[in-house]
Amino acid sequence: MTYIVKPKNHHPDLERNELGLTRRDYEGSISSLCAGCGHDSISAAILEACFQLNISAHRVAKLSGIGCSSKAPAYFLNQAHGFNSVHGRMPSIATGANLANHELMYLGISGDGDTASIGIGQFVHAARRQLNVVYIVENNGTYGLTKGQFSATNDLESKSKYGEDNLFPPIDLAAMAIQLGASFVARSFSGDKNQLIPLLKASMKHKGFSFLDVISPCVAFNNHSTSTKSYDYIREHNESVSETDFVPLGKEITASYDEGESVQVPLHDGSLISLEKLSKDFDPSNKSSSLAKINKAEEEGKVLTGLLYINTEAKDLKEILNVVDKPLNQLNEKDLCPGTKKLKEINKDLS
Amino acid sequence: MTYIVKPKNHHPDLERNELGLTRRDYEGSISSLCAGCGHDSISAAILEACFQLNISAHRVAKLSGIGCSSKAPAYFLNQAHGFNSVHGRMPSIATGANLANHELMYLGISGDGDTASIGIGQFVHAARRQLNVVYIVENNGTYGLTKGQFSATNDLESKSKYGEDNLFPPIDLAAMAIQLGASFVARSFSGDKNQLIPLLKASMKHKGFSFLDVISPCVAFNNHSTSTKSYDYIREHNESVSETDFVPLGKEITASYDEGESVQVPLHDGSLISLEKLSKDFDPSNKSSSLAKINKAEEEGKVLTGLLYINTEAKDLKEILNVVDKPLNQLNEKDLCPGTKKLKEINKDLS
Amino acid sequence: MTQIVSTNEFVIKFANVNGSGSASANQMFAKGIFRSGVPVSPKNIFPSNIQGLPTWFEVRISEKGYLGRTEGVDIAVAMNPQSYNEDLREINSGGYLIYDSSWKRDFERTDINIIEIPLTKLCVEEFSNPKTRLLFKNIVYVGALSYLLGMDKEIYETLIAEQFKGKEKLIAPNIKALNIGYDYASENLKGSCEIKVNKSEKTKGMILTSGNDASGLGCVYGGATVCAWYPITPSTSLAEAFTDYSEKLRIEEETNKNKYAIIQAEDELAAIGMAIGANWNGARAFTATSGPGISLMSEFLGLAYFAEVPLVVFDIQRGGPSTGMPTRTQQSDVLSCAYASHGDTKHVLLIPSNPKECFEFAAEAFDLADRIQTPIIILSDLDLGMNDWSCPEFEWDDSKTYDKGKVLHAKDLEEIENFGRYLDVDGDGIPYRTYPGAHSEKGAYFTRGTSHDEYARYTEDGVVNARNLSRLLKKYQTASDMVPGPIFNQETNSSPLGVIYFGSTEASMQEALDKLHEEGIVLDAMRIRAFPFNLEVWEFIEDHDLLFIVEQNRDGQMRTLVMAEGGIIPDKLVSILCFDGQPITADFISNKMSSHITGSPSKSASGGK
Amino acid sequence: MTQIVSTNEFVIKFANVNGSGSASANQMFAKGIFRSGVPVSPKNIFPSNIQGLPTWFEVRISEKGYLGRTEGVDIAVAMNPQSYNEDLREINSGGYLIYDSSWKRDFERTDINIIEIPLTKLCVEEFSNPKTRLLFKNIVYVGALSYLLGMDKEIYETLIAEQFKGKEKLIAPNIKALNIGYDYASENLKGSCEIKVNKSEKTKGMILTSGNDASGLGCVYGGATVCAWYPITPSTSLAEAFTDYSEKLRIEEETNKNKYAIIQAEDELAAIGMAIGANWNGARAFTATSGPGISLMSEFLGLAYFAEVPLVVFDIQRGGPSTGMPTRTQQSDVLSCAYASHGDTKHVLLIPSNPKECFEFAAEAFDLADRIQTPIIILSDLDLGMNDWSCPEFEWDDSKTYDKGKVLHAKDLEEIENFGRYLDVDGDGIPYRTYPGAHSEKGAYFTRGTSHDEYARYTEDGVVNARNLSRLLKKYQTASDMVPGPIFNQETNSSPLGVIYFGSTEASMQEALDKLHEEGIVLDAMRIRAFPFNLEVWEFIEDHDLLFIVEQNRDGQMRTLVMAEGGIIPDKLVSILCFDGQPITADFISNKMSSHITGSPSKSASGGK
Ligand SMILES: Cc1ncc(C[n+]2csc(CCOP(=O)(O)OP(=O)(O)O)c2C)c(N)n1
Ligand SMILES: Cc1ncc(C[n+]2csc(CCOP(=O)(O)OP(=O)(O)O)c2C)c(N)n1
Ligand code: SF4
Ligand code: SF4
Ligand SMILES: [Mg+2]
Ligand SMILES: [Mg+2]
Repeated sequence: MTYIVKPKNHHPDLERNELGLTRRDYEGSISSLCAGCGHDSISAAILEACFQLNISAHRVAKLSGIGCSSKAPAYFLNQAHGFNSVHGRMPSIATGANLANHELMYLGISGDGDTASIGIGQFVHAARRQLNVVYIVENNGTYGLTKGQFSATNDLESKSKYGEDNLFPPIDLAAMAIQLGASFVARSFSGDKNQLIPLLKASMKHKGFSFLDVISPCVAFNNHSTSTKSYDYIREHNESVSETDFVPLGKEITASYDEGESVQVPLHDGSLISLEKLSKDFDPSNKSSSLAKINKAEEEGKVLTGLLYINTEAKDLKEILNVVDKPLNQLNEKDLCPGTKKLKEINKDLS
Repeated sequence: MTYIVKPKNHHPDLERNELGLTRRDYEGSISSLCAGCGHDSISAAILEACFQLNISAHRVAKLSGIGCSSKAPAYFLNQAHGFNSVHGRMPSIATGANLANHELMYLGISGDGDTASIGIGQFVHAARRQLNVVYIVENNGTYGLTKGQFSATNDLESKSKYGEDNLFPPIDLAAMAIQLGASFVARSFSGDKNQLIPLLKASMKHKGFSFLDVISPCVAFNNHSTSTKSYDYIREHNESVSETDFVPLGKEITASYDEGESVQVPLHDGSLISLEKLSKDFDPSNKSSSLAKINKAEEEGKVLTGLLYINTEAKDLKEILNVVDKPLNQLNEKDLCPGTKKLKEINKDLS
Repeated sequence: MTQIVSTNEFVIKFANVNGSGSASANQMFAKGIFRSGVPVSPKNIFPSNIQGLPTWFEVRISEKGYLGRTEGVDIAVAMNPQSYNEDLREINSGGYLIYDSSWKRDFERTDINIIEIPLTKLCVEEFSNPKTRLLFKNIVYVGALSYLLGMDKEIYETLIAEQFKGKEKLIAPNIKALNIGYDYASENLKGSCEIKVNKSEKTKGMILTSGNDASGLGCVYGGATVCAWYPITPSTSLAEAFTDYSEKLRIEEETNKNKYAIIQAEDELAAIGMAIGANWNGARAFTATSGPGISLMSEFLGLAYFAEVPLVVFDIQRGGPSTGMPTRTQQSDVLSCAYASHGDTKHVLLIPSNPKECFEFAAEAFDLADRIQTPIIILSDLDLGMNDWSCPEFEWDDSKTYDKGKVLHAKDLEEIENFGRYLDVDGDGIPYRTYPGAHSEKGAYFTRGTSHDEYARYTEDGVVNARNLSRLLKKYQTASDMVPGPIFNQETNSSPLGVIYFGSTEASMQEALDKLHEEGIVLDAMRIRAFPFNLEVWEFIEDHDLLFIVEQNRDGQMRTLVMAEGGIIPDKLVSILCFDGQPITADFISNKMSSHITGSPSKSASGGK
Repeated sequence: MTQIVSTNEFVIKFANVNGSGSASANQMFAKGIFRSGVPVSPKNIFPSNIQGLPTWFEVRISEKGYLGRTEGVDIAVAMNPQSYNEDLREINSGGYLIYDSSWKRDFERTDINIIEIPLTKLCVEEFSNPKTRLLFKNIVYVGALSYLLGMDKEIYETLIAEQFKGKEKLIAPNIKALNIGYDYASENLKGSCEIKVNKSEKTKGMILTSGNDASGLGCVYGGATVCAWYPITPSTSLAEAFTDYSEKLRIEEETNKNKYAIIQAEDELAAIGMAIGANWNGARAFTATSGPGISLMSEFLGLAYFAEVPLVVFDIQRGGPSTGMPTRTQQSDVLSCAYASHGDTKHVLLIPSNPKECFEFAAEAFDLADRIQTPIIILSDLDLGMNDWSCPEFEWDDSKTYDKGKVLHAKDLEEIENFGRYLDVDGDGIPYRTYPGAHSEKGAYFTRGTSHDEYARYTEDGVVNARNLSRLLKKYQTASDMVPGPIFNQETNSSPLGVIYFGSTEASMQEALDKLHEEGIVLDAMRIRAFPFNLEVWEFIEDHDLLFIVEQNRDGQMRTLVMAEGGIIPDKLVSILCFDGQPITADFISNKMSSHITGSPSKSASGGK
C-alpha cells in the first residue's frame, strides 16, 4: 500500500484539459494495494486516458468484481459512481447498468481470477452480446487478494510463492474474446504507458465490447522459480515460516519498446517476461490471422501485445436490442405506463 | 416420444460382440424424447460404438446436466450407472467421479443450453484440465426442454418457433475447445452414423478431454424461417393459439456423404443445413490451422464436420495430479489413515 | 345406470398425449364456459417432456365460485390409451367417460356412463393431411362437448375466429372440425349427458388469465424497463408475457424502438446480476425464476440486501427440492426466499393469491423496491402462475405516479452539505441514494458488498458495521408497514379458532371454510400477503387460541417464519401440509382441520395425501 | 506510576503493518509462552488487504485457561504509527506501551507505562540489507519481550531452529535478531515491566493449533481422498492444511504417487460438484468454503440432499452478509446452512468448538455422510479456523475402521432380488446404495435431482414423491441419534436458568459462567454440537424455565432453529447476540445475562457492542 504519499504521475499538476480539469480531478482514494503493484500503474493509465480524452468523471461508471484488481476502481475517478460487486459477476452488473443508461461510459475492471475462473461464463456472454464496455483484466497470473493461488492465466511452468507447480495451461483471454466475436481486443503491459494509454483511449472510444488484457505484475505473489538472487533470502525466509506474510516494498515496473520489437522485462522477483509488440503493418481486422499470431507467439513463450483485433462495424447491445435513445432510467410513468384505457382493452381480450 | 415400440437400429438382433453381448444388452429405457429427435440417433450411435468396442456397460458412467439431451443417458446402457445432475454442472460431477475411480469410462452428455450458457465455465475448465471424459454436446441450437428459446449456439439469422429473431452470434464450442487445449475435438451430425460412430469410438479410446459437438435437430422447436410449405400450416396454427403445444411426429434425419464433400441436409421443418466434411488429408494436429478452417467454414455458412483437432501426447487429469493407480474409491483405512503413531508425532510438532 | 345430473357445477378432465396440440383446444373449451358466464378453473397437468407422455387438463366449473382443485372427475375425456386405467379410476360414480371409439373397447367400470365418439374416423373422413388431422381431433371433441353440455356453439365459433385473427384461412377448417363434433353428438348422443352448462352472469366483470401473464402485465404497468431472465418452468411464461405485452404497449411510435430491454441471460446468476445493475442505475428491472434459480441467485440476493439495491424477483415455485417436480406446484421456497443468502439477511416477500393480485403486486413491487431499497421477492407458484384463473378485472388509477423512493438528483445534491449513502437521515432506516452520473461533483459513492460506513466507505470497524446491520433491521421494521396487509375472510372474528393461509391456497379456502361451517365448525381465516408480517397479522394470531397454518410444503415453512419472527407459541400453530405437487383441495383442508378439532391427537396434520 | 503486576494472566496486543512479516514473529512469540507451559490464545486481526493496512495480533495468556477474547490490553506492542491512537486507547490503566523509539514521540496517556525500544536503529546497525531488516525488526521485539516477561530465551532459540529446519543458514541471523532485542532490554529496560511469564505445566498434553489445520488433518484421518475447493478467506487454510498433511502422510512409497487428489476448482459451484461426483463414486470427498460459497453451493446442496449423495462441506464462517467482513468472525450462516437450497431441505450440521473437535468432527463427518447419505456441513468460523488455540492433543483409535454406510457390493447384489436405491429396507429412512461399476447386471441406477420412486425411476406421481420426501424426514430423525450430542458444563442441572451456546463461543463461556457465579448467579450450560438436535438437547431445554442462547450473529439464528424444530415457547429463549466481527467476550456474555436476570426489561440482548 502506498500509505500517505500518493505517487504523482510525473506530470505538472496544473495542466488542464479541455474541460478545464487537472489530473487531480481524476484521482481516486489512496490506493491500499501493495507498493509497486501493477494494478496501480493501470489506474494511473486510466486516469491519464480519461484526462486526455476530456471525459467527465461523473459520466463514467466503474464496475468490478472481487480481488485486488477489483478494488482498483476506488483508486481513480472519485467523481464516478463505482460498484464493487461479487466475485466474477461484474459483466452482468455492467450489462444491466448499460441497459439502464447507455449514455455513461462503463469501465469494467476485473482480475484474472475474477474473469478467467469464476467469471468466465459472464465474460464469454458479455463479449458475445457486444456489451458496450471497456473490460480490463488486470492480469497477474495469481489470486492476489487470497494470497497467491494460481489463476487460470498462469503459465504452465511457473511456481507459486509456496513452491508449488502450476499444473495447467493458461487460458488466453484475448484469444477467447476474439473467437467469441468481441469487437476490440488488445493486450498490453501495466508498465508500458506509451502503449497502454493509447490503447485505453481507443477502447474508450470504441463502441461494443472492448477487451484489454493487461499484464500486471503482482509484487507479493508472482514469484517464479527463475528469481534472481536478491530476493532469494526473503523468499526462503518466508517459505519456512508458518505465515507467508511478508511483502517486500516494490517499485512500479516499466517497459518501453517499439512496435514490431520484442523485449524482456524483469519482474519484481527477477524473473523475465517476454513481450512482443505487434508491428505497425499488422492487420487486426482478421479473426483467424489474429488468433494464429497470438497462438504462435504463445508457443514461442512470448506475450503478444498491441491491438490484436478490431471490428468497427459491429452493433452494440443497445442497438441490437433496438432500445430507445433516451436512457431507460429517465423514462417515467408517461412513457411507460399504458394506462387505464389500454387496460380496459386488455380486460376485454381476457374475458 | 417413441411410445411402446422402440425403433430397432436396423441391425440383426442376435449379432454378438467379443464379450458375447448383443446390441440389446446395450439398450436403455424407452426414450421419452420426441419421435425423430436427433438425440435419439446419437443414443443409438453411442450404443453401437460401445457394442463395437466391446465395452462392458457397467464400466461406463453416464453423466449429464438438465435438458432433453441430458435425459438421453437414460435411454442407452441400462447397466451403467447414470447421474442426471443439475443444469450446466455435469463437468464438475464428471471431474469428481473420474478422480474417485479413473478406471470407468465417463460419458458426459450435455446440450447446447446446458454447455454453452449456464455450463460454459465448467466446460472451459474441464477442457483446460484435460479431464478424461467423452464430452458430447447434442447441439440443436435451442432449449428443447423449456420449449424453444434460443441457445447460444444458434445461428445469427434464425427465427424461433414463435417467430422471434435470434440476435446474437453463435458460440462455436469446438473452436473454443481447441483454443483451450482440449486434446480431441470433433464435430458431426446425429444423422450421419457413418461419421459419428467412428468418431465416437475414437473419442472413447482417446485419453484426455474428448469433445464432440454433434448437430442434433430438434423436431419440436428448430423452426427456421425458410421452412418448406408442408409445415407451414401447422406452424401458423401453432403460432396463433396460446399454447404452442403441438409437435408433429418426425423421422430421424440422416445424411451420408464423403470426406472432403459438402452436403445440404433438410431439417424437420424443411430448412437446410450445410455440412462440410474435412478431407482425408487435413492435418488435425495444428491448433491454428484447425481454428482457421473452422472459422472460414463458418463465414461461408457451412458447418465443418470430422475430427477437427487431436493431440495424442497430452496427459490426462489423473496423470497431471500424479494420483495413484488404484482407484481412490478402493483405498481403505490401511491405505489412508496415518494412525496413532503419526498422530503422536504431529501432536509433538504442535506442542 | 345412474347419471350425474348437474348444472354449472362439475369437473371435466381431459387426458391427452403431450405435444398433440390438446392444451390449446382444452383451453378454448374452458374459455367457452367462461364466456357462458360460468366461472371456471382450468388446470394443465403436464409432464416435464415435450411429446408423447400423458398430460391432463382438468377444468372445474363452478357457478358458486369454488375454483380450487377437487378430487374426483365428473366427465373424463380420455384421449390417451396410455392412461385409460388411471383416468377411469378417477371418475365419480354416475360420471361420464368420453373416448375415441374409432378403436372400440370395453371399460371395467359399470357405474359410469361411456360416451363413444369415433374421433379419428371422423377426422380421417374430413381431413386429408395426416399431420393436421391430429390437431383437429381436439377441436372435434370440443364441438361434441358443446353439444353434450347444451352450450351455445356460437361461442366457440367466435373464439376460433378470435384466435385465428390475422390467419383467416385457418378459421374455416377449425370451425369445420367444431361442427363435425357438434353434429356427430347431436345426431348420435342425444340425452347421453345430464351435466349441463347454463348461461349465467357470474363472470361479468371477470377475466380469465394466468398469474404469470398478469405479473408480466403488472411489470409493464409498474414501469419495469429491464427484464433479465433465464428459462425455467414455471416462470418462463412470465418473462414471455412481459415480452409480449411490451411489444404491444411499449414501442416508441416515432422510432419504432423499444422502451424496454429484455435479455435472456446465460444463467440465473447473470440474470439477477443484470437486474441489480439496472436497478442500481435507476431503471426498474426484474428477473423471474423458480426454486433452482433462487438457490443460484442467493449470493446476489445477499449483495442487493446489503448494498441496498432495489430489485424485483419473481419466484414461481414448483415441486422441490432440487430439480424436483418441475411441472408440479408447491409453496416450498418460503424459507429459502425469506432468508436467502449467507449471513444475517431478511427479504421482503409479496405473496399474491390470484391473477389480479399478481398484476397489482408486480406493479407495486417496483415502488416497494425503490422505497425500501431492497430485493422484493414475489412468491407465486406453478398453479397460480401457469393456469388460467377466473378473477376480477384488472384495475389501474391513471393518477398514480411511480414512487422512486429516496433519490437525490442533481438539484437536491446542490443543497446538501454532506451526502452519506447509508445515513439514516429520517430515522426509518431507509437512506438516500443517487443515480450514477447525477452530478459532476457530488453524490458519487462506491457501492459494495463489503462492510461500509454511513458514507459508503469501506470499513473493517466491526462496531460501525454492526451499526449498519442494526439499521438494516430497523429498515426491515419500516418495511412491515409498507407491504400489503393480510386479508380476512370475515368482517369480525367470531371464533377462538383461526386459520392462516397464503398464495394459491386461496382458491380452496372459502370452500373448505363453508364445508366446516356445514359441520358446525366456525373458523376465522386470515390470508397473509407479505413478509415481514405487519401488526394485523400479529393481532389476528393474538386473538385466537389455536391457529391452523395451511401450506403446500412438507416442512411448514410459513409456520417457522411466523414463530421465528413473532415469538409465537408453537403449540398454537398447527400445520396443515400438502406437498404432493397437486394444488391443495378444499376437502383436504377441511378434513384435516375437522379431524384435528374433533379429536385427532396428531399435532401436525402433514402428508402428501 | 502504577504498573500492572501480573503473572501468567494478561493480554498483549501487537499492532503492525500488514505484509511486514509480523504475523510469523508474533505467532512465534505466542508459541514461546505455550512452551513455557502457560495456555495462550493468539488472535490475528488482519485486514482484507495484502500490504500496508493496520493489522493486530492479540495474545491472551491465561494459566487459568480463560482463553476467550477479552477487552482491554495489558501490553501493547505498537509498531504501526497509523494506529497509535487506537492502540493507545485500548491499554488498561497501569499497562504498558512498547514502541519503536527510533522515532521518539510523546503519548497522551499518563496512566500507562511507555517502554521505548529503538527497533529500527538496532536493525540498521546490525543488518545491511534493507529488505530483510524489516523482517528482523519483528524478531528483535520478540527478543526484547522475552526479557521483559522474564522468559527463558532458549525457548525462542529452539523455536527458531525448528522453524528454519532445512534452511539452516537462516537460523543464525534470526537468533542474532532475537539476541539484539533481548540484550537491549536487559541492558536498558530492567524492571520496567511487572508482567511476567512463569514456567508452568498447564500445557502438558496440549497442543497449539488452528481449527483449519486440525480439520485438514481430520480429513486425512477420516479417509478423504478428494478435495475440491476455491480460495476464500477464512477457509483457504483448511484446504492448504489438507494439502500439506497429505503431501506428508499420503504418498505411495513405491511409486511416489498421491493417494489423494486436490483440485483448486474454477469456483464454488464446481468445487462442490466435484465433491459430489467423487462421493457418488464411492470416494470420500469434501470442499471447504465460507458464506459466499455456501450461497453459491445451495443448488448443489439441494441435489445432494435429494439424490442422497454423501458429502462433507466445511463452512468457515466470516462476517456477513454478502462479501461483508471477510477477515472477521461470525456465526451467521446457521440458517442458510441448515435449510440451504430451495424446496423442503434440512441439512446435518456439526459445530466444533476447538481444534480437537475440528479434527474429530472432520474425520467423523465422512462416516456420518456415508451412513446418512446426505451432506454434512461443518460449521466453524474464522476465529476457530484461522487462529491457534491451546487445546488437548489429538487422539485416534487405531482399531477404527471407516463406516461406509449401506453400500451393496457385487457379492451383496448377487443375493438381492430386487435392488431399490431408495427403498427403506431397514425402516430407518436410510436406503442402500451401490457404486458405479459394481456389478455387470445388477445395481445400476440413475441418480437424479428430479422426483423419483423407490427404484430411482423418474416419476411425476406426486404421491410417490411425497412418500419419498416423508422418508427423507424419517432419515433426518434417524440422523439426530447419530450426530454428536451436546456437552454440559455441569454434571447435574442445578438452576432453573440455562444457557445454550455453540462453536467458538466456548472459549468465553466458562469464564462468563464463573463471573456470574461470583455475582451469585448460577446457570446450567449446554453446548450444542450438531443439528438435528437430539433428545438431550430437548431435555435440557425442557428442564429449564428460561434459557439464554448466545450467538455471534444478528438475528438469533440458532434460536430460530431451536424454535422451529422443537416447538419451543419463544419467551423461554432469550438471545444474547454479538455481531461486531470480534470473537465474543466473557464480559459481554455475563453482563448481558446478568442485566437480564437482575431486571432489564429487554427480551433480546442484541447488539454489536
Ligand atoms: C464467491 C467468492 N469466492 C471466493 C472469494 C475470495 N476471493 C476474493 S478475491 C479472489 C481472487 C482474486 O483474484 P484476481 O481476480 O486475479 O484478483 P487479484 O487479487 O489477483 O488482482 C477470491 C478467490 C470471494 N470473495 N467470493
Ligand atoms: C438452474 C436451472 N435453470 C433452468 C432450468 C430449466 N431448464 C431445463 S432444461 C433447460 C435448457 C436445456 O437446453 P439444452 O441443454 O440445449 O437441452 P435440449 O433440451 O435442447 O436438449 C433449461 C433452461 C433448470 N432445470 N435449472
Ligand atoms: S497482492 Fe499482488 S495484486 Fe494484490 S495489491 Fe499486492 S501486488 Fe497487487
Ligand atoms: S423438444 Fe426437441 S430436443 Fe427435446 S425431445 Fe423434442 S425434438 Fe428432442
Ligand atoms: Mg489476479
Ligand atoms: Mg439444446
